[in-house]
Amino acid sequence: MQKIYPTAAAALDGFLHDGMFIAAGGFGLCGIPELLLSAIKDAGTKDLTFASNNAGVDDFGIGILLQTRQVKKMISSYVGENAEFMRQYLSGELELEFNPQGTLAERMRSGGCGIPGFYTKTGVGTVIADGKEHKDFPTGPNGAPETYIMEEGIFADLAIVKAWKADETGNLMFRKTARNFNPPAAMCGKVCVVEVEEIVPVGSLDPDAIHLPGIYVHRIIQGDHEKRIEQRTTRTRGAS
Amino acid sequence: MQKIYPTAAAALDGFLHDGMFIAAGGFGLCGIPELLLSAIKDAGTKDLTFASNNAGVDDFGIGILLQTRQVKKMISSYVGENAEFMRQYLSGELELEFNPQGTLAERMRSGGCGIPGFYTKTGVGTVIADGKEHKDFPTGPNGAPETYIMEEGIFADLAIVKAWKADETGNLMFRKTARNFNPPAAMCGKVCVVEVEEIVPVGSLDPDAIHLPGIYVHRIIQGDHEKRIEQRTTRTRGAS
Amino acid sequence: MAARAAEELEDGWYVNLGIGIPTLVANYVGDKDITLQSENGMLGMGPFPFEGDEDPDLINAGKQTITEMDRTAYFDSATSFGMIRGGKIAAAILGAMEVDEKGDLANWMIPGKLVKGMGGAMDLVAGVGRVIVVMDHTNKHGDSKLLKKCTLPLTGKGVVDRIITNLGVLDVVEGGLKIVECADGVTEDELRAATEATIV
Amino acid sequence: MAARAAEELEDGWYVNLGIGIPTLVANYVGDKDITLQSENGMLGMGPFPFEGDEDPDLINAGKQTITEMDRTAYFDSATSFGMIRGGKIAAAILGAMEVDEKGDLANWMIPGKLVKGMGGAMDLVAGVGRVIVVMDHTNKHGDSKLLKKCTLPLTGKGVVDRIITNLGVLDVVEGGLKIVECADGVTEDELRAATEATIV
Repeated sequence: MQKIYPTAAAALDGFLHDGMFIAAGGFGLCGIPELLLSAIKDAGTKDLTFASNNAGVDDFGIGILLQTRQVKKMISSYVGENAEFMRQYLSGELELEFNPQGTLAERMRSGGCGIPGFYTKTGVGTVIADGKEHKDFPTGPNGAPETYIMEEGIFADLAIVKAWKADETGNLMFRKTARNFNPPAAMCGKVCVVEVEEIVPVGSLDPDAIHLPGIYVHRIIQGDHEKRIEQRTTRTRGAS
Repeated sequence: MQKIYPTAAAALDGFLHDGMFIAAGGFGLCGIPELLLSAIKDAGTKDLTFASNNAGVDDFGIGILLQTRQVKKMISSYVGENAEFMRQYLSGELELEFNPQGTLAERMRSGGCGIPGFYTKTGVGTVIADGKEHKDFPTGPNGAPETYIMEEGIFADLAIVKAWKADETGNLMFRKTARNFNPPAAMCGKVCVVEVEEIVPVGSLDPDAIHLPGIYVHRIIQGDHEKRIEQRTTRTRGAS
Repeated sequence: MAARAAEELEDGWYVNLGIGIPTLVANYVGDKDITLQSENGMLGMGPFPFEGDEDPDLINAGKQTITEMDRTAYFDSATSFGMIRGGKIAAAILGAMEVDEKGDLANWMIPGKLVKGMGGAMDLVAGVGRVIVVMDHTNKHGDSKLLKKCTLPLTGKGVVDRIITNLGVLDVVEGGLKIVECADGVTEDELRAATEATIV
Repeated sequence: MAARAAEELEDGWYVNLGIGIPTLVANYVGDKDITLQSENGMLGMGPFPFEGDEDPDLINAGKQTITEMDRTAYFDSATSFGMIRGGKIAAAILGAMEVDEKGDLANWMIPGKLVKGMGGAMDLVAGVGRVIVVMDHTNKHGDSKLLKKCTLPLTGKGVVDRIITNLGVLDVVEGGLKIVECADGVTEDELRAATEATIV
């Protein structure tokens, strides 16, 4: 069972079709599947729906697919950093479904775990709750009822994910806060393609330190990542 | 903020009361909080409800609390290895709520994640579904409806957990299959007490390799563990 | 039966094997790249350890001491059953007390007898891609275990895809069971005679 | 305001700080053992890195480069919001556009203006143990931001516990807001005059 592919294009071959639903990992520009997004741009696949916490910036991340008008709809929690996004959204060319960030993460994990719906307090009494099923549970002090809304699991056609290391069987490790949405996104894809900085021989990773087992991973590519920094904040040496 | 306690009794002090609900980690006799269970026996706390995948054996694990009649109810998926358990259950002294194993694990994780209810296919059409809310979701081929049942999150008064290593802030690592129910159990406790084989200085654990962050851990003890093997199966050296 | 069941597994699959005969399937996978899940929190389950190498922190779902492999990954029970419920496990091979022509499966309790619990069986049959049952075609009284309708409490409803018995292989299809093949030396008439379920 | 807000935090707490003034609270915690969560998947957030030490894989929820500490643990977004939704975070200190006397909070959108999204704000206010709002008491036109009823789309309903402004500290209680203290040099009358919400 060979999971390693030579290029992003090869790894996506057969998995792309117009109108499909893609779940993408990453938070801001951190831990995004930049090589796979670039390959989707080159493939020209249209009318895409993305579940992704953010929409990239104009020339990086999902932003590059907005430039080429390949995106029909975004399911995101925050899309502020992208002028082309805002233009298309305000002109009605692009659909946007806002999800609270934790709801989006849990919807991905739920879909991947075979859970089509779950209840959360997040968004109760806000526009997010409009049209959603409400239900009381006795979770308050002394069993007092509290109101929750139902959110649905996300079941995507494809998950695209960025990890740090993979072994040849697809066991993955992430690095620092670049883990973020990558594991839940990987879980909710019918198939999952992963780009990594390094592919290591099977047996090189500590079985107790694997963040996402290879069962979730169908194809892997290794590549060079730009890993752009969105907000470079520093302190001066010598300062506390 | 001092989380380290000298003994199991000290770590449980103030957390125990008759009639309470305890979530316990472990699978079979693997990764069970044996020292904390022993301290609960010594404390004599009565009418306990346990959410725990198994019930131990007669003289180890939760079994020792059955001998002393401290347990009122078990929520478990499999309780086969315990004669005293069966005696009390068949005589009506002990309540038993069977949960499918994955439902039990997810109920613990859900409670810990503020999710009071979720839908699952597990148990649909069986006795497990009796009296539970049924709901259809369009998850079948071409959006065909499929039937799910609602299961509720577990919110326990106390979680007792066995880990391998803890740092002084309660960041935990587990070892091999002794991880099992320990993380979800830890999550669903209002408070969580952990017994470990080793407490290491803060900074000794790789931040990318921590299985359960210290936020879930209120008190820690270090102790010597028997770690009993339930089914010792081996092959002969030289055999394939 | 175990050898025949092993033929069901495809290269690259992640598979869960139940206790009993299904466990033996691992011995017959040959060159195929099969990764075994142990639902207590492990992918890449290896064989029993050599004597003296038993590790109390390394057991399978039957609580037996086992070993790890190069590809092994550990995870918690919620994650483990997340991948089961989420359909990531390609197939489960399980034993059964009864199967019926609608694919209902009973393998966890007999009313009036000691009930130990369903463990992970209900999650597996509801979640995995393909449920393959391996069992004797008849019970010790000679009665068929492939029924028109299960009499015992169910583990899952309409969950079985294929049944492998000592007499042959049958698929659950619209309207009943379909004979896929007869075991060596078994005629189709013998297989039909030993089957209470409708054969289509 | 940041210094006053820091007084709200208790030794041993795990805390989430919003963007803007709340971020500054970290500078005033003194000897208290406070662990900061960054909801993109980190507990134990450290200060900005020294120039040249920026790591693109290490950012906070505001997408700023940061550092780790001895106690740091990383996890995925589902786990991160699991601990938020599950009430494991003792307190969140957040900015606001409007708060009302029932504890409703609006801090994510102004109709007709560019909407960037709620990010993790709705999850935080619904989930954490204690929601502390830090904001100016009035807007630039001098109108109170502590209202009888929020006019902007809500981030959460009945979620605010305490409000810290440049004029004082108020708690959300049965029937309205209760003055806890006035800022240095501010009289209770001045604070009342600047507050539209019912003060009880």
